Amino acid sequence: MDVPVETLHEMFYQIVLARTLDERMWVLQRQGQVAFHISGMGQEGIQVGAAFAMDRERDFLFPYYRDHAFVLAWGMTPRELMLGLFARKGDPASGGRQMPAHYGHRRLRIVSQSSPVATQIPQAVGIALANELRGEDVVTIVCFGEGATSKGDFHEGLNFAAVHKAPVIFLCQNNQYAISMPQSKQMAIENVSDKAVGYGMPGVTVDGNDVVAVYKAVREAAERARSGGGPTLVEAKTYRIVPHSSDDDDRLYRSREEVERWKKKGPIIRFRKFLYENNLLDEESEARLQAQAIAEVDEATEFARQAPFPDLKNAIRPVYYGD
Amino acid sequence: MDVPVETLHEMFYQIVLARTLDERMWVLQRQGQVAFHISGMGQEGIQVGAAFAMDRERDFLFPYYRDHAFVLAWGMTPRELMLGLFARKGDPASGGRQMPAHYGHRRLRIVSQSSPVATQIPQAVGIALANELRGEDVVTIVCFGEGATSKGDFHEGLNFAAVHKAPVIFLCQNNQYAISMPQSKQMAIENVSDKAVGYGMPGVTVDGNDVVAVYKAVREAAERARSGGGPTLVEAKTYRIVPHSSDDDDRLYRSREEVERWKKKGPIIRFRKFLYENNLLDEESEARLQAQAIAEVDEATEFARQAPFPDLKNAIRPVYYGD
Amino acid sequence: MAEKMLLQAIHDGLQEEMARDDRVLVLGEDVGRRGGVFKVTEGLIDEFGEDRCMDTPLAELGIIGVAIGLALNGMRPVAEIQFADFIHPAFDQIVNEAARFRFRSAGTWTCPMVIRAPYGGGIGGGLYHSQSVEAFFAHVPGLKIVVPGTPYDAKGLLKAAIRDEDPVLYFEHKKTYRLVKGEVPDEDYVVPIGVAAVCREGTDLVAFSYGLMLQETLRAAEEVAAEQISVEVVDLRTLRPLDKEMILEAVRKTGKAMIVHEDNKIMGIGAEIAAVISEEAFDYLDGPIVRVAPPEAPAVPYSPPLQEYFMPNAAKIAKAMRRLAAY
Amino acid sequence: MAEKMLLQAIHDGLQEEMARDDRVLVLGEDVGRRGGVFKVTEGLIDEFGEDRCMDTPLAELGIIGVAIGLALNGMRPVAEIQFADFIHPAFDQIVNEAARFRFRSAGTWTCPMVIRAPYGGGIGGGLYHSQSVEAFFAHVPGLKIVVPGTPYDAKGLLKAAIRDEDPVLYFEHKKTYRLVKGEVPDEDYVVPIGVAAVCREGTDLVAFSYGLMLQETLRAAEEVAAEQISVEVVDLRTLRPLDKEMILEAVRKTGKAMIVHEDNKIMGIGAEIAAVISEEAFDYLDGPIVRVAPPEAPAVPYSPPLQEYFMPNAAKIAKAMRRLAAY
Ligand SMILES: Cc1ncc(C[n+]2csc(CCOP(=O)(O)OP(=O)(O)O)c2C)c(N)n1
Ligand SMILES: Cc1ncc(C[n+]2csc(CCOP(=O)(O)OP(=O)(O)O)c2C)c(N)n1
Ligand SMILES: [Mg+2]
Ligand SMILES: [Mg+2]
Repeated sequence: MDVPVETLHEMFYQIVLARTLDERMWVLQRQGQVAFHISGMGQEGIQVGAAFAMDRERDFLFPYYRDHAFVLAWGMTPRELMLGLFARKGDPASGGRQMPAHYGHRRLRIVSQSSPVATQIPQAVGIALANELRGEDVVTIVCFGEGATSKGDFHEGLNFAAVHKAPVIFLCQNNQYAISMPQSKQMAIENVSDKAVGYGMPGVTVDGNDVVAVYKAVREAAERARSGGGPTLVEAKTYRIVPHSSDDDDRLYRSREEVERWKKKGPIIRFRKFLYENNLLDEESEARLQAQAIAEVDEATEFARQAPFPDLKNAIRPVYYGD
Repeated sequence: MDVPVETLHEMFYQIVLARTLDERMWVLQRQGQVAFHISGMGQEGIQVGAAFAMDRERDFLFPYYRDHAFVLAWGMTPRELMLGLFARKGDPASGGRQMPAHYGHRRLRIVSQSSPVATQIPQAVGIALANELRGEDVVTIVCFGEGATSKGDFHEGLNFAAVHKAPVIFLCQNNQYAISMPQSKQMAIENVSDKAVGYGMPGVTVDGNDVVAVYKAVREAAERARSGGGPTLVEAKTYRIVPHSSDDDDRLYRSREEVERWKKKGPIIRFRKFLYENNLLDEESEARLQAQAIAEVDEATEFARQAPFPDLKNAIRPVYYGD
Repeated sequence: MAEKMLLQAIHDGLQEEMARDDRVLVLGEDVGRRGGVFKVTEGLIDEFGEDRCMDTPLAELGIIGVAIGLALNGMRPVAEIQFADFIHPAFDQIVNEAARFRFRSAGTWTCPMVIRAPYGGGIGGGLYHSQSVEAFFAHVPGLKIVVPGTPYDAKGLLKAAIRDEDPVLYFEHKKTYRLVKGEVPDEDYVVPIGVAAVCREGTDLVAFSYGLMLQETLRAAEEVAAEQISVEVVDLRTLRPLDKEMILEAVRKTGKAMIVHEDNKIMGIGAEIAAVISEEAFDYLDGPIVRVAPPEAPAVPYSPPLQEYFMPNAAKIAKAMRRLAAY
Repeated sequence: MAEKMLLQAIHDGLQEEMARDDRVLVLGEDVGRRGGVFKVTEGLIDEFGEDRCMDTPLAELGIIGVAIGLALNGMRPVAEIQFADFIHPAFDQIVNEAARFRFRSAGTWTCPMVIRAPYGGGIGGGLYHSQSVEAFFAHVPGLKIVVPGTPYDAKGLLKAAIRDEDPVLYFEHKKTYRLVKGEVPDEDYVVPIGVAAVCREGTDLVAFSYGLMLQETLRAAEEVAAEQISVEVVDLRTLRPLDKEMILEAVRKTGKAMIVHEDNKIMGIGAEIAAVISEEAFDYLDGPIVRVAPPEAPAVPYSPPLQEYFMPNAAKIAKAMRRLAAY
C-alpha cells in the first residue's frame, strides 16, 4: 500500500496545524484566558494517520478528548475548536455546555462525547451496526486510551462487535499513562492488541509515532470492515509528552528524563525526517506551512476570544425534543 | 499428579449424591411441592473435581447457582440444600430470603451469592487480595458460566486480579448455553480460556466431563496461586443436559438429538466407566453408594418438608448492623 | 376490539411498530428463538429476522450502549432488559449517556430509544427477580418513564414510547402480564406520555398508584366504598414527566392524598408526589399526605410468607384509606 | 485544635484511621504517587505502602467489586471514586451487592466499607465533573450516606464511616475542599452517622441543606436576618438515615420548611424531606414546603455564565426565604 505524495503533504500540514493549535491552547490556559486545556500532544501522528485512512465523507468518528488532531483532520476548523476551548456561542460540539475537548459535530459524523472513559465504545458498535443493518458502506472508528481498556464498556463493546461482525475499528491510543498510572498498573500485558484474542478479532500493534504505519494499519482495518470482515483492534503506541491536563502535575509520578527521552521520538520529528529524507519537504515549504498554521491559529484565537458567551437558555435546554 | 484412590471414591460418592439430590429436586418441583429449581446436572464432574482440588478447610468458595455438587462436596449437607429449596427456617444461605440455589455458608467460607450474573467475580478478587495482604496461605475459587464472561464484571475482575497477582482461580463452567443463547452468540471464539491472554494470566481448557482432568487442572492453578503465581482462568467444557431452570422449555431452542448426544458423554457415565475399568468400583459397592445417597436425600427431604417457615421478621431484617 | 392479556398487548404493540417502521428493532438476551423469558417477543424473529430481533451476549451495559449507538444512527431500538433487577450494570449508559446526548450536543445528537424491563414482585422471584427500579431513573432529566397498568395502556404507551424522540424506560409488571386483561382496539392508537388517568372517581381522598399496585388500590377503594369512604384512584401511567396538573386537580378536589407503590418508601415516587402536593396545593390539604409502601428492606424476599408480609396489598391499603379518611 | 481546610480534615481522618487499624486501606485511581487528583490521599503511600494505598486500574465497577470482597474478608476498605460522576458503572455493585449482603445472607456476610466520592459543581467541571449523585443511593436500604459540610464534620464523619459495620457513601463537595475552613480537634472523635446539626437558630422558617449549599443557605439566612426574617438552618449531614426527629422538631418549632440542594429537584433529597414533613408534621405546617434546586437540566454546564445561571446561590435562596416567610 503506497501513500500518495499529496496525502503525505496534507498529513504533515494537519499535524503541524494541530500542534500549533495545541501549543496555543496551553499558552491561553497558562495566561488565564481559559480555565482548562487537555492536550493531544504527541498523539497527532496516530490521529492524522488514522483520519486519512478513513473515508471522511461517509464514515463515523467517535473521538476521545485527546483527538484534537483527529477532528481537525476530519474537517473541524481551528475556529470551532477554539470556540470549544473558550466555551463560546457557536461551539458546534455542545454550545458551551461541555468542557473543552469534548468533541462532536453532527454534519461531519463526529459523535458527541462525554467525559466518562470508555462509554463511547459500545455506542460506536451500535452506530456501526446501524449502517450494517441498512447495508451501507460505512465504517465507524472509535478512539480511547489504554486506560479505557480496563473498563467493562471496552469488554462488552468489543465482544458484541465480534459476535455481530460490526464494521468498526477500535483505535487504542496507548500513551503509556492513565493520568498517573503507568501501563504496568493498568494491565499485566505488554500489548493492548493481545486483548483482541479473547474476542476473536484481529489485533495489531503499530508504532504510533510513525504516521505512515498508522495510516496503513487503519486502512487495512477499514478495508476489512468494508468487506464484511468485522471489527479490528488497532493499538498505536506512543507517549503522553505533557501532563494529563492543565490541572495535572506529572512531576509527581514520572521523571523528566523519561519524558525527554520520549519527546525525541515524537511523531513530528519523525515524520519531518522521513519527508526530508525522501525529498518531500524542504525548509522553505516547511516554513510556509508553519506560517500558515500560525496564521490560522491566530485568526481562530481572535475569533473565539471575541465571540459572545452562549445564551443563558443553553444552561437548561434542550433536554427533551421540542425544548 | 496422581489422585489417591480414596479421593476417587469420595469424589464418586459426592457426584452420585449430588445427582440424586438434584433429581429429587426436579421431582419436588414438578409435583408442585416447591416453586422453583435450577439444576447443576451434567456439571457435577467439574464441581466435585474442583472442590477436591482445593483446601476445603481454609480456602474460599464463591459459587454460582449451579454449584449444587460443589457446595455439597465442600461441606454443606443435603439437609441444608433442601432447606434452601423449600425456603424454610434454618436455610443457612439466606434464611429463606433468597431463591433456591443462591448458596452461602459463613462457617464454610462459601460466600453469599446473588442472582445478577458475574457480580461475584471482582468480589472474589477482593476476597483473595485480603488473604494476600495478610500473608495468609488461602486461595479463592469463583465459579460462573460462559455467559458470564461477556459481562464487564468478568473483565474488570480478571484484569484487576492479574495486575495485583491475587491468589484466585476463575472457574468457568462452560455448558455451551446461557439460557437459550448458544456459545456462538455469546462470543466469537472457541475456548473461553483464550480470554486469559488479554489479562496476562494462564488460561487452560479442560474436559469438564472428566473429573480427574478437572481435579488436576484446578490443583495446578491452586498451587500456582499459593506460591505467589497469581490467578488462573480454568475453563471446563461440558453441556447443560437440562433446561435452564424449572421455568424454561429448552425445546424452543435446541434439538433433542443434541441433548441426548451430550447426555451420553456425561461425567457420571464417564467416571463410572473409568472406575470400573481400573477395578476401583464394582456393582455391589456402587449399589451400596446409590442406596446411601437415596437414604440421605430421603432424610433431607423429609426434614425440610417438616421444617417451619422462617420467622416473619426475616422479611425485613437485618438490613443494618444491630437490626 | 378484543380482550387481551397485558403481555399480549405488549407483544402486539412491538409487532405492529416493527411492521410499520423498519427502523424499529428489538435486542436483548434470549429475545430470538426463546421469545424472551416471558414470551413477549415470541415470533418476532420469524417475522422480522435475526437482524431486527437480535439476540445479544449477556451484557446489559453492552446492550444499552449498542442501542444508544443504533439510536444515534437512525434506528429505533427497543432494548429488553430481562429483569429490571439487571438494569443496574447499564445505569451509567442510561443516566450519563442516553439521557444527556440531546443536552450535551446542543440538540444535534439524540437518542430515540426504548428500554423495556419487566419489574415487580409477588411472583416468587426473591431479592433479585422482584425489584422496582423506577425511582432511580425518575430523578434523571432527559429520561421519560412509563408504567402501564392495563392492556390498553400497555400497547398505547409502548407505541408512544417507540415513536418518541427521547429515551423512554418502559417498565412492565411481571405479575400483571397474565393477571390483568382488558379490551384492546385493533386499530392503531397511542396513549400519550405524561398523562395520568382517573380510574375511579371519588370525593373523600385520592390515591395515586401505578403498575400492579393500581389493582390493589382499586380493590381497596372498592372495599372501603362499602363503608361510605369515597376514594378517587389515579393511575399515574407516566412517572417522568409526572402529570402535575391532574395530580394537583385531584388533590384540590378531595383535599386528602395517598400514594401507593411497591417500591421502597424512602425516595420512592411517592416522595416526589408528596413534595409536589405540599409545595403547590398546600392550601387545599385537609390531612397529611400518606405513603403506602413496603418496609425498608432491600427488595422482596422469596419464601412465600415473607413475600406476603412484604408486599403491600388491598387490605393494607384499605386500612390506610380508613385512617386518612377519618383524619 | 487547629484551623484546617475541609480537604485536610479528610486527609487527616484517613491517615489516623489507617494508623489506628491496619485493616483500613484505601484504593482507587491515582491514589498512590499522585495522591489522588485532589491530593486527599497525599503521602499515604509513603506511610503505609502500596498495599494499603492501592492504585487500581481504571475500572469503577472493579474497584467497588474488589472493595466488597476485601470487606467480606476482614478488611476495612475505603474506595475512592475519582469524581462522583463516575460512580455509575459501579451502581450495580453498590446497590445490588454491597447494600444487600447483610440482608441476603441473614447477617452472616457483611460489607463494612466506605466509598468516598468528590461531588458537586461550581468549579468549572461541566456536565461530567459536577454531578450530585446522592439521591440515587438515598433510595437504597442497606446503604448509609453522609455529606460533611465543615472540616470538623468531615473528619468525624469519615471516622464514623470507617468504623461502621455497613457500607457508607461519603460525598465530599469539591468546592468546599479549600473554601471551607474550621477548627478541628487534635484528639480522636467521631461525628455519629444519622444526626443532623442546627447551624443557626431561627423562628420563622427552617431551611435544610448540606454540602456546598449549606454555605449559601447560611449566607442567605444572614441576608434576610437584616429584614427581620429569622431562619433556622439545619445541616442534614447524613442523608440516609435522615435525622427525622430533628427535622420534625425544627418544623414543629418554625411552622415553615424549605430544602436547598444542588442536585436536581425532582426526586432529589428535598422530595423525601417534604414527604416526611407533610406526612408526620402536617398539623404544624403554616405554609407550603419549598424546594430550592437547580433547573431540570442534566447537570451543570461548563461555560461560566451558564454555570452561574444553573447553580443555586445565596441570592436565589434568600428570595425563596422572603417569599416563604411572607406566606
Ligand atoms: C469512568 C471514568 N473514570 C475516571 C475518569 C477520570 N479520568 C479521566 S482521563 C483518565 C485516564 C484515562 O487514561 P487513558 O484511557 O489511558 O487515556 P489518556 O488520558 O492516557 O489518553 C481518568 C482516570 C473518567 N473520566 N471516567
Ligand atoms: C446481569 C444478569 N443478566 C441476566 C440474567 C438472567 N440470567 C440468569 S442465568 C442467565 C444465563 C447465564 O448463562 P451462563 O453464564 O452460561 O451460566 P449457565 O446458566 O449456563 O450455567 C441469564 C441470562 C441475570 N441473572 N443477570
Ligand atoms: Mg493513556
Ligand atoms: Mg452456560
